[in-house]
Amino acid sequence: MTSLLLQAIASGFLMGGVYGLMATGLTLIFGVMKVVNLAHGEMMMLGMAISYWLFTLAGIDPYLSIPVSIFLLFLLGFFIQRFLINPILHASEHMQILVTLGVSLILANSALLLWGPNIRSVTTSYSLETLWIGEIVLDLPRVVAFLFALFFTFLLYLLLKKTELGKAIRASADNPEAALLVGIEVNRIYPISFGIGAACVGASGSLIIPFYDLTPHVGPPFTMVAFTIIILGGMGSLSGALIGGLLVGVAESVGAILLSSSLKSVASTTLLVLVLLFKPRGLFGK
Amino acid sequence: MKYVPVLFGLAIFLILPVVVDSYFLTILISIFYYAYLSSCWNILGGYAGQLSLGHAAFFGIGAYTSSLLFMKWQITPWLGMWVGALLATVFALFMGSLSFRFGLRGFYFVLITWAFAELLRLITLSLDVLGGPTGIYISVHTSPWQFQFSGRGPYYYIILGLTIFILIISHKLEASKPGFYFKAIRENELAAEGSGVATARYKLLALALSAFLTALGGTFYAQYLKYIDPETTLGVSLSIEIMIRALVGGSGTPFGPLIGSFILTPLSELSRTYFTKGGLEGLPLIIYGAVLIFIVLFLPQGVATWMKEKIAGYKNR
Amino acid sequence: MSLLEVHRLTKSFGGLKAVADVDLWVDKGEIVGVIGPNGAGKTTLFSLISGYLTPDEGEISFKGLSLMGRTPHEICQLGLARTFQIVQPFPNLTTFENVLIGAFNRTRGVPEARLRASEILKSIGLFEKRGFLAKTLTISDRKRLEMARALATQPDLLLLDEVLAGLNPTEVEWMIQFIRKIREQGITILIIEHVLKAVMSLSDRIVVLHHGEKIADGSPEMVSRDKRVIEAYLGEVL
Amino acid sequence: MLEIEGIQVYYGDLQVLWDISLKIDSGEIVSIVGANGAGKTTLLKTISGLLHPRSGRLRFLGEPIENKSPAQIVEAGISHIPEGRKLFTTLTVLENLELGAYVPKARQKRKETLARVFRLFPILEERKYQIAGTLSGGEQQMLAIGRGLMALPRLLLLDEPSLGLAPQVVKNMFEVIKEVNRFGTTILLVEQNIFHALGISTRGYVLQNGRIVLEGTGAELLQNIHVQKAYLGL
Repeated sequence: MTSLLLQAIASGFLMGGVYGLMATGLTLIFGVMKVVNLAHGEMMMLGMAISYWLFTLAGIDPYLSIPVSIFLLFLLGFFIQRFLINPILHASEHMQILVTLGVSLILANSALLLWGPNIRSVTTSYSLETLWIGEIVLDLPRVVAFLFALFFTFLLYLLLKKTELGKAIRASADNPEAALLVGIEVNRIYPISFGIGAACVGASGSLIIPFYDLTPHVGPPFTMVAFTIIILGGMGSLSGALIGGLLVGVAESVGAILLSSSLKSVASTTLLVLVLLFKPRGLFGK
Repeated sequence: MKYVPVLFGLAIFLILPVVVDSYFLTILISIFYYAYLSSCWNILGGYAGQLSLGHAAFFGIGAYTSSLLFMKWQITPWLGMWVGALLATVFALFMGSLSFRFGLRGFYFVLITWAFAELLRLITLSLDVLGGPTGIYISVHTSPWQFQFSGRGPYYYIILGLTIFILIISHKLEASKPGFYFKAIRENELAAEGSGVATARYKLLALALSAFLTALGGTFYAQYLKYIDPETTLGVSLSIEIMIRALVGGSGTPFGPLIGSFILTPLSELSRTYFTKGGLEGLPLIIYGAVLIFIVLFLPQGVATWMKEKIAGYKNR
Repeated sequence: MSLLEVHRLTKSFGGLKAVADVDLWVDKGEIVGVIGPNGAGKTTLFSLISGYLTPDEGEISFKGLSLMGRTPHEICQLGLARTFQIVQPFPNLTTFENVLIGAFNRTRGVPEARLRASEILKSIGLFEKRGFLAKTLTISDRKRLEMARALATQPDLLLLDEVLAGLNPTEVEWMIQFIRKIREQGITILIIEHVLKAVMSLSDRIVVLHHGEKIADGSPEMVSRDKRVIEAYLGEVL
Repeated sequence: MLEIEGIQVYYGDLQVLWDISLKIDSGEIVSIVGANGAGKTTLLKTISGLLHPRSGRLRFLGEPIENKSPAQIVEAGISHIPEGRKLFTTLTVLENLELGAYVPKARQKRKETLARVFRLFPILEERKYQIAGTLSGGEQQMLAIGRGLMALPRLLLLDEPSLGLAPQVVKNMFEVIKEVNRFGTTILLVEQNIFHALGISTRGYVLQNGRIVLEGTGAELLQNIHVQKAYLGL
């Protein structure tokens, strides 16, 4: 039992890294413009789909298609903000929720329309490789995904911390009026931030395609997990998203072995309910 | 005088089943069925302004309760529907008192309603007593006493009746103290509280009323189709179907959901018939997504209000 | 016993004392003005009294009943209404409906509430605009609406938070007369105001807050000669 | 340097400024005093491009600026230090200052300007890696001024720099303002603390209910009994 538990913790931790990257995208979008993106899971699905199709049609290794995912999702996020979110940025929260819900419907069902409801997966030469660490066995693709996710999160951290653009993004998130007064064109920062947020989730999608099945309706659970994470970590907090990601990853996989496997999703949904009720301002919030 | 057009419309809809074919009648039933559910949602989401993405939960509780009572103990759905409605109300009050107690509003409320409905779906999926993923087939004992009829006509009149019933409720609500209090909460909760509105209590009231009525719709659906499963009765897509009609037609207006259903239901029924046959699965929901975005960006008050303004503008000219 | 009694009220936000150890009482029939420079804690004081904020320390009682732990709507039902500095209408409801919602507070039944709402709208001069959506009203009408809604709840004590701000001189004069009139109807008034001239002429008594503390409490003449008050407003005299 | 001619400014349908005209010459410290709600902050927001006048003209160094964006106005040489400081409270002191020099012209000289700001406010150099939100009130105000100076402004708009500061710190603050002015930055100062403000100003304007009701040299206005009236409403 202990080794089973350790096993679950380890693989949950690995998935948690990817969750962290995915949730970082969501928390960035929220932090900068206070918009909740209900289409986040569908963007994850798109990232998976891009890598799947590049692999299936052109034989490109999923890890090599990550930049394509990042680029395409950035563009998608950029234009969604520019044309759909920006006009209602200062309108009621309801309207933003409905627009991103609309986007999620369009994305998921376009996928359904274009390539049907089938479950699709990528099998690479390394798909079944494993690593042994003591008693624990780890799937190689999950380890790689974890490392890549940490790497991308770190890159994002550098971008926000060290570059002019990153500082301008953080300044706009912190205090939009002050940002205007120092000469930052906040309205140009918003679509870029949305693009970056979408790129994060796109990369996450590419990272999990070697071991996670793609269907058009794979999105909503991811959206739910992403919101659980960022509410837990504190809406808008980047470090909170990473820590929250790891926590939720572990909680989910431990929950799955404690409950029967058919109740696996129950664990993460219950977690969302509990987080909403007891920690709506996050673990570190007041 | 002002009731003449209403009565005229009513007369048409009473006669229609006699003259239309079965396919057309199916669509009419769908229209009123969604109009009814959406009007139920409208009490909470439209009047009280608490956006729920989890109405499938109340619907599903209604459908499952009456069906299980019928299948396991042969209790007629005419009775079971009230049990279901009560259970849905209890569930709503449980969910609502938790979320309002913890001050969840706006987006957080959307999430928690979604999560609660999702929990119910997942639990239903995994419990064999509830039929698991295959759902429940309701055996046929065609008898009005068992809420089962031959032909679609009776179902049509039942759902028409329910729709008229909820329209009357909405209409009464509009001019009553609870109705005004709901609207006050929607418009400005802070000011409502300061004007003596017990906001938490009235939000619960709206939620309970909405859940109770939605659950009745669940029983109707179960008896009409004689088959229920977790995906179609508890899934988030049903919640979206319910919500979107009110939003398109005009949430917070008595006729908004009805108008929304008249626009969207034929659209989705027709596209489901033709597109799905042509392998274009997903297209109806793409159209929904686009309509949702279009409405929010260009007609945020919904079609009903837009029409009202147009007509008023025309009269003033 | 005074109508409203506030004893040693304290409220801090992140280490900063917004209201510090304030004692205050309002007798039935009085008009009491609360003044003080920006950030003196006036609006915080109102939010504490009306139940929107919970005090860290101190005690508030109204008609001899403790207000501690009561929600804003309960306090409103007891007969203590407030207006907001930034007006808080129900934007997509009509002027009439806005006031009607207030009028339900201490009336039974819709007809009675409608009657009351109409009366108040007539007395405050908004009856002609009863069908307008609140969001389409001008600022000065919105200020009146805010006041009409508060009055419709049939308060014994009315807290007015800067109802004169943003009005032109004629409107200010009208509003002052109106406030006098409602006092004559037996409603006690506690008013925050920045237009000092107005509040000085209107109030029986003035309470001055500065950095959350009460620095003066007395007749308008007394307060306006107080050195600490002048310094609070104009800075240290060089 | 700055010429304002008959501007009318609205918030939605509410007119806040009526027909304001004023002039600031290079090297001056000009104060705008008046009670709360008189429209002082609105005037500054209009100059810095956060609001646009419905009519009237604004010229800076001869160029019309009434239709420019805040970024263009910063670039043109006007820095606005808003009321309540509006720091980036989750960023470090250094990052706040660097962002002050965000516009291209200032960005090139960021290093030199930073050294100058640190000479003026040594405390900011000591605290440069500290999160801005954790500074004391006085230090935050210094940082706000420092951030404004990083843009290399010709004209600095200061909104209530003494707000919420202890009396001793207020004195310091006004010394700093004089110092900044001595280094060649023109200053438009909005203050509630009129004795201090008019004490260091070359000229001043009294704003009441959105209109200019008085103008004169600092000393003249200090003497003027009307000023006290406008304040206390006696």
